[in-house]
Amino acid sequence: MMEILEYIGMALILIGGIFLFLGALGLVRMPDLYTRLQAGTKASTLGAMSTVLGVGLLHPDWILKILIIVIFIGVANPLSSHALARASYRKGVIPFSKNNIDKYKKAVKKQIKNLTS
Amino acid sequence: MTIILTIVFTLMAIGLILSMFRFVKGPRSGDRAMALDTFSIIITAAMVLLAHVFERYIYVDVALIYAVLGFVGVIVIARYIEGAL
Amino acid sequence: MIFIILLIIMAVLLLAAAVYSIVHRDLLFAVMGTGIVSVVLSLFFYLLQAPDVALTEAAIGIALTTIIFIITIRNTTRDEDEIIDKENEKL
Amino acid sequence: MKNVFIIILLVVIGYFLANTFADIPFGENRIGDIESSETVAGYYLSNTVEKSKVANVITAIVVNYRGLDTLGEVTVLFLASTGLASILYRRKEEEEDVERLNLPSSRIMRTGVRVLFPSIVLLGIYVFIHGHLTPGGGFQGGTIVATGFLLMLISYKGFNTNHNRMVWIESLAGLSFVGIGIWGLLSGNTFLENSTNVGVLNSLISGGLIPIIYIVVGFKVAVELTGILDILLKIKPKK
Repeated sequence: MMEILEYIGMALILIGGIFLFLGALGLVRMPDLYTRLQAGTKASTLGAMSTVLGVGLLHPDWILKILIIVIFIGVANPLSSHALARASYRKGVIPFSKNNIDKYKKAVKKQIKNLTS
Repeated sequence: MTIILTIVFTLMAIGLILSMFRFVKGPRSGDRAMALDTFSIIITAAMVLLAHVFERYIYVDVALIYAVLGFVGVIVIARYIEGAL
Repeated sequence: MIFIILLIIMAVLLLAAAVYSIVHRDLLFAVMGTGIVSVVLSLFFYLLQAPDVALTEAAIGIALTTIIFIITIRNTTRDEDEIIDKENEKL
Repeated sequence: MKNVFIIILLVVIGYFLANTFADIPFGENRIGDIESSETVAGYYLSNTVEKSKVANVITAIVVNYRGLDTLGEVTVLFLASTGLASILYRRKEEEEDVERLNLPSSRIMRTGVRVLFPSIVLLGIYVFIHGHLTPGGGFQGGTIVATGFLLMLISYKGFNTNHNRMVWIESLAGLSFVGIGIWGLLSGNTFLENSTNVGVLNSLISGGLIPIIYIVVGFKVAVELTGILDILLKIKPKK
């Protein structure tokens, strides 16, 4: 039983490491800020959660604090990424010109009109 | 088992170098804040993994506090960029 | 062996971030540089098995110092609008 | 004339400094062997766990053996907070309504912060209550609590801190720190002597006075830092 848990934990740690690396690679390779945000948040959140859970499976008596760390990462990291994306858009950073879809523009205009009136 | 840990630590180190590259190069403040965020999350994972290497339960506490506090600075930077602070 | 290589890589990162934060003229980027310095420094203390110091560095260096510096920058000046306009013209 | 005076002063100071530094032996191991219990470090390492029942030796050094230093650090923090308040608090009377935030934050952020705020405060309290068992202590725990309050302050417009209550908590915490020290004097020992050895090693109630002092320090630091951040956030930026 313990050996199976160890194998699963090691596999989770390896997957987590690969995803952390992919997140950092996406941070370098992606063309503009929003795609970089997406790569750097999704991949690295999954990677960190997976690594931490893998360590929790290797040591079953640590599982409480490990679960708290996983929940904190899962709440906090998307929150900071959301705040960054919103702030950059409001500040006037234009998305990558090859995708012409920009649905957020209308909502921002409406909100600004509501604020000023 | 040790070879997997070596591979994972190497990947994390390469990730740190890549996000440092983005931090130095990134044209806007959003890119740099994103690099800071990625930095702190990679280091959180590395700390939990090092607690496993050192076999000390107490060391998980540091990673716990890291996971909480790493994002507060990024949120404050984001609110400042927005001009809302 | 991997331990020593990790230490060397982290030392190089630490120096790079410190030099960046000294050299750069934009104050916000310099503050982010000090944030990275304290992140890496905290991992250093952790690797050298001093969790108390690592915890202090994490709590004070990353969160509090960065926040107080940014609030201070807000209360004084920092020119960013020009940079954004220049970048948008390029795209 | 002024320059000559400065040069004479510098020469005198330099002479005494050189004399002082010449007495310090360089290149010698002045700490001594850590394992032997005759040196200071060896005394701390060998006697702390048996005498005062504290698992974390650093905590015992900071709070018990060097407790007077900790009192000084807390006093420095208190002076900084008081000075900042006395300089910047006047701005509030000049402008009638001080707005802390220019733009409201998004609903996602408000919800996330509402979830995170109690857990961050709880984590800070955990850190300074378990200061004698795990790494961390009063200063770190207080900083974490203040960070939680800062998250609330930057994302909610209507969230305000009660200054009267904060002043009361701070004063009570400082008074009880000094009171614990004087109680050590009254019971026939030295200032801040750890005279009550209760509890067993590695449990929550152990170490005598050390956890109580750390809880007091934690409350004091948290309240002071929250006050500093609140005052700094209320300044209007120059346009």
